[in-house]
Amino acid sequence: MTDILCGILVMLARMAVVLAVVFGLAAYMILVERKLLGRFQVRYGPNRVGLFGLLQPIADGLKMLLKEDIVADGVDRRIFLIAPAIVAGAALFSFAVVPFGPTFAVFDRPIAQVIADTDVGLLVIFGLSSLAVYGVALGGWTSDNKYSLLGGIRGAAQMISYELALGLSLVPVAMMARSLNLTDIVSAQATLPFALSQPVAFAIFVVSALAETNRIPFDLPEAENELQAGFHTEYSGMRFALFFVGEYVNMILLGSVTAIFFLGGWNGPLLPPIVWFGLKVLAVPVFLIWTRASLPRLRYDQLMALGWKCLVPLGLANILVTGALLAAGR
Amino acid sequence: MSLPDAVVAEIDGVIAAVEHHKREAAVDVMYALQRHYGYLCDEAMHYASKALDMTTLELESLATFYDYLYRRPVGRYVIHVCDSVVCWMFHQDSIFDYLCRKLGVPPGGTTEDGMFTVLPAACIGNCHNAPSMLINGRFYDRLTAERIDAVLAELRQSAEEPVRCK
Amino acid sequence: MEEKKDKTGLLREVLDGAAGLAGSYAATLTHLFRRPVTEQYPEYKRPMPARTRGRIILTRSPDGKERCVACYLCSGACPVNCISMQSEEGPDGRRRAAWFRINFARCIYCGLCEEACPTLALQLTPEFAFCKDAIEDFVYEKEDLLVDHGGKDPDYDFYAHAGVAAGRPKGEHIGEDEPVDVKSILP
Amino acid sequence: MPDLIIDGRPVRVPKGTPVIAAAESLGIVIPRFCWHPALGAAGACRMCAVMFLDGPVKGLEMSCMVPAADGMVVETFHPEAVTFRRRVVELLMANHPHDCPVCDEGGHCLLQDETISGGHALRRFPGRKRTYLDQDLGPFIQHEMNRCIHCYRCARFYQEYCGYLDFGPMQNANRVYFGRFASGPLESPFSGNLADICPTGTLTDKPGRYKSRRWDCQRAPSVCPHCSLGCATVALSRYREVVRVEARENPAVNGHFICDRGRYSFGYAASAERPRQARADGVPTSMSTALALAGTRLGGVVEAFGPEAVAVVGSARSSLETQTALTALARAGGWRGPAFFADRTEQQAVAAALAALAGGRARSLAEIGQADAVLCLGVSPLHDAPMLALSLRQAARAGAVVAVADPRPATLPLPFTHLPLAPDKLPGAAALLTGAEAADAAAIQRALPLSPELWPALERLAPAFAAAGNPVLVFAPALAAQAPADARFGLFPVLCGPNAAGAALVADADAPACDDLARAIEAGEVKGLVLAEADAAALSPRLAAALPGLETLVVLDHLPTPSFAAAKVFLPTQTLFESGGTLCNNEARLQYAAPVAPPGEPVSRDGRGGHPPRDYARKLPGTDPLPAAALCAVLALEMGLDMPALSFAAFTGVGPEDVAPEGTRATRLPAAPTAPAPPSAPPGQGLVVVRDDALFATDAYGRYAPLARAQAPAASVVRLHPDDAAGLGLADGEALTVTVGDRRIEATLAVSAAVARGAAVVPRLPGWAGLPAAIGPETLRRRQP
Repeated sequence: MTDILCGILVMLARMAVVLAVVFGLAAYMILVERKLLGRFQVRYGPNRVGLFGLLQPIADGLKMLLKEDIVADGVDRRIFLIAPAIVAGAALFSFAVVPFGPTFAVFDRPIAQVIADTDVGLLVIFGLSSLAVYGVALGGWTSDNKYSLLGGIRGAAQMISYELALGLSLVPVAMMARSLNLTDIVSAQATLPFALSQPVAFAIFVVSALAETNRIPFDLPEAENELQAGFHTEYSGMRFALFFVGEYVNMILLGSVTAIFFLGGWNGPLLPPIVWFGLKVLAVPVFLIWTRASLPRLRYDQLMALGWKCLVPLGLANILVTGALLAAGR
Repeated sequence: MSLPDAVVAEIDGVIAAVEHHKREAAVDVMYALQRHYGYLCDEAMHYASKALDMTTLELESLATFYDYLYRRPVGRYVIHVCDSVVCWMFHQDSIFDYLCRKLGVPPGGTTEDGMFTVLPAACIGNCHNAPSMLINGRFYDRLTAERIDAVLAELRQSAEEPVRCK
Repeated sequence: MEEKKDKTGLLREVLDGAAGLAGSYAATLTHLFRRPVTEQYPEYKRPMPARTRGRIILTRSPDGKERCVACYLCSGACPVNCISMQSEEGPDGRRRAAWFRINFARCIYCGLCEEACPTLALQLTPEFAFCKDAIEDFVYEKEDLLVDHGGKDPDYDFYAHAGVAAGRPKGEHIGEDEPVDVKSILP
Repeated sequence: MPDLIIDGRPVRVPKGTPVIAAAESLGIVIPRFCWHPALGAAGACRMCAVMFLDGPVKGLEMSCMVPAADGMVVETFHPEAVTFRRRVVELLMANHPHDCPVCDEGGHCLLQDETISGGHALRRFPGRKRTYLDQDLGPFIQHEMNRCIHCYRCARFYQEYCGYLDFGPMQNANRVYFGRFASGPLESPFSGNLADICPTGTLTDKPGRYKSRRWDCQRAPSVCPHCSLGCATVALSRYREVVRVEARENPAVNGHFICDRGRYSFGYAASAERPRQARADGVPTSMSTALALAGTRLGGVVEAFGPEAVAVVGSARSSLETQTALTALARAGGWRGPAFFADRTEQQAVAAALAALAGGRARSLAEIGQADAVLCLGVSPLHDAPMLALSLRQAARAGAVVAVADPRPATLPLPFTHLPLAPDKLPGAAALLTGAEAADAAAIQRALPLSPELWPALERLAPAFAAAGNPVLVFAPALAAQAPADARFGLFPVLCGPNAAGAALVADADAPACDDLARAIEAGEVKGLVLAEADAAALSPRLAAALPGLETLVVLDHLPTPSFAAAKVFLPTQTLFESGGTLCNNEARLQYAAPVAPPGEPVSRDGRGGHPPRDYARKLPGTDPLPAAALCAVLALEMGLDMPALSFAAFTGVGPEDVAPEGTRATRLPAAPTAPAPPSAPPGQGLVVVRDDALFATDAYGRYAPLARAQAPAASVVRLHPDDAAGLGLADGEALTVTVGDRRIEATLAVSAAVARGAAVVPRLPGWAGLPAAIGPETLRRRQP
């Protein structure tokens, strides 16, 4: 009984910690993005609220909370209200299987630094990240607005296209780790991160992941200058904030996943594992922001061509080569 | 100031000559009045207007149009110096300048003693005797500085006080 | 042979693309370490060029009188119809505005009114930040618009050229002859 | 009919048409300053130069001076012509002042158009500009000679077209000056047109000075309501105020011009005294309350005394819409009326005058200008219908014989014969001149034994009229019976109000007149009266006197008349400028005046500092008035009456959309009633009272227009023939006291041989309305100092 209670308490504590860290990170990721973008463009970025603009996320959050929640005429109200929650929720749920470090013991109780250490973690992440597109597609469709609809369709098409390449890029990882358990995958990289042993898979993964998170240069569902913010044109206030937070939570998720699959997780010399993990997780969003500052948006047909004509064949070829090498190595 | 009977009679005569077309006599009537007053003062214009059954504006159109009808006070002698082509060829410009200098007036001006007014004029039809000028209806031709001096002196001799509008 | 050529072409293309990507990443990276060019606006107000199109004023001629003759050209030129006025004859015989109104809430600062103004009365100034709490306060009347200087061209005086007898008799304007004497005896 | 080609387009025009007019018929407007369709060519401005490529004339020529001829090939945009015109503009601009911003012509200035469209922007000529001193030309025209380009349009219009000689050109060469001998008001009653025809800002409209630019005005075609001729006008309004009225071209009526009465009498619409608020028993109230009250009061009268106890009075100044609505209202209620005329005789006279027009005998103003003999019978053109004088002038210029048989002194800017005859002598004179045979001396002496001074004139005129091929009789309706049977004579009645013809068309043949209603009120048969845009005092003094006997007086009007003051219930109506409306002129021509000014107190006087409001939350002041026709409909609704209105087509046979630009002649004229008896000598001793209109402020609207009222002569004048004055022992210039009813009016006496014997000419003003038909020494008395 006590065990169960204790387990539940530990579980709740882990969830609380993860939620707080992820939300906090997401909020400050917004600030980091704005500051970094500013510096990439030779300007300051937000610097008015608090020292160096540090209170900006709080101000933004307050602002979003206080703004009027506009629900336009002609929308399907239920779906309209649910859509942003799907996006944010799917991203948050994924953190259930993300391990943040090796298992350690407190009072002899092994405490895994993961909420749910499942053997199909990779598939869970896949499944949940695919769900996010429902938020985009439904939000776009139910807004009763042609721009939103186009954005939603684009989002769905993009998601389907790049989900495939993403999956293909992870098959060699699973092959080499011989497990779908994320902790096992990390352990398999104790000596050499997959980023180095699987450079092609890593490249495909990074590109596909960019597309999955709808970030520049793949932000076609939003595409401000053609679609007026696309699927979330009609959203305002807290619901818009949910879309927004979802995007940044996704970025952190992407950082975690990249760290686990390709960057060797929490493995690293000298520093404690959690620090290594944190650094690797943060490196990815920083790279994404850098990309945003550097690259222009793709055209829609270019996006599709890149996915289907380049990444998918390349991923398949990579699997074949990896398989052949593994077979040869055995 | 009522007009002397002689002037009235002269005007009536001019008008009577063109009984049913009074307007025809307009210039002649104005000349008669100008001879009396020295120039066409407003009083003269109003008299002519009544005598001719024309509006003062119509008469003003005529009086200001024609060079020999004067709507401004002029001297006893109005010197019209021809400035047309032939006179120019015979150095009219120096003659005109000499006259103005001699009398101390600008073109169109009247000497202080009210004797002379100097005006340029379009051709006065005396080209064969160029350069030429016209004073109160008399030609003075083949002008030179000396001849002008002589003419002016002669006119000063015979000068009489011109009549003026009150 | 052709295949080979094609392959080199593809390789070159990939390499070129990668170089292009690297180039843009490098460019942004170098920007990261540059000093930002942003000016901190409320603390530092940059001096604006004299021809900046900001708030509109009505200037005065060198003799200190109103330049505006209420000719309706600015209101005619205004694409958003934010200028209205009524002309009248002032005590000195000059045409002037009985009232003159600009609705700055509607003004788009295009400067067409300034170009249309034949007397250089109406001028746009570099003052661009003037905020109000109530939108009605953006309706400026003549007294709000009128300043006591000549603005960009302080020397111009319309009534010195106009040729109408308003305060300055005929023939005394710049480049004018004396009035014709209708009764002149000169031919 | 020469055929020619202009800018590649063939055109056929009547012989004698100048090329500039031929081009205009194709829609090609050749630049011009001096040419004007009404004034013809002067060749003064050199602006209309075009290139003649082929035909009898070749080379660069002025298109106004060259009549169109067969085989001409004209190019208006030939480079040589364009260059020539550009240089002409540059020359004209060498002396033109730099004052467009303060010039009222700016925005509709021909010179400005040509200068800007021609691209002339910089003055290359380094010399000094010529200047002129200006004159004060009176209250209507502002003079600014610096702007003159010497096109001579003003002088040609003023002197040749109108025949007035107090304004014109002076000096010569580069100093030509257009003005008067000395400053002073222009004498011509058509002087306002100078502002229209001046192609630049030399002569501009003084009352509209500095009011607005053309582009800021709402403009709409209108019709002049200040006499019965119905001249076409354009009204310009800004900020809910009519600021200017201009002539509109109507080739069949006024041509290009209008008279000063029509141009400057518009002020009644925006006058401060105009009642804009409904009143109940003299207390301002809302429109709905007043309408409900009117309905209740009239309903009460109907209930107590029957529908016959309510009567309706309309007037000759209302639009046809109002008149038909009134008629329909009266019919629906079974009420008396509407009465449009003072008495039965006048009503019959107008109907008879219109009936006489049947059979194509009506003449338009334009046709009078082409007549070869015109007799004005009982009409003083300059005062009863000023534009008629301008048409007579055109006829006289072409050699027509003009005679005016009228008891009032007549002045006309043309050679004409005045026959000052008392009203009862007019039929005789008409018979002499319009008879089929030339009257001989004996007949003349028999017909007019007491006027030997007129015999020579009549002997001269009679054969001229007998020989005329296209004579016109202009007549007052009272003399409708004198319309000759001789079909040679065209007919042109001059009526008593802008829509008197409309009233005669609308009214039933047996409709009561005002005097009948007054009698009924005195007898207690009528207890309720509706006065729709009618002033009882001006229409019929007897009716005005009977008003206190009424239980209910409902007045619909927009003028502050005495009837408005007496109203129990007052309902404000809109003016012609606001509601628009159809007017039927003296020759039964129906013309539509479009609405131009929005209703409401002018912005200049709405109590908010003379400018538009900063907030638009409040209701606009003074917007209560409704069109009188609409008020009639609402009143019918209030009283539960079923009121079908007559349609426009009932009078013309066509719908309003098919109305010709010149207006449409009514096809349904009143059936010829019993012609009114010709005026006869009044019973008993005395002088026949003849009313005379002044140019300004004697018409129904002009009386309430401040600008027009300012032009009215300060003192009232009674005019008598010297013999009659001597008979009364009065001398010229004496101060008189005239007794009208129980009032005394101060006047001065003017004695003139141009007044008919036996007639006393008095001004047509409401105060004088109560005079009996004949007056004697007890009415005209020397004022005791």
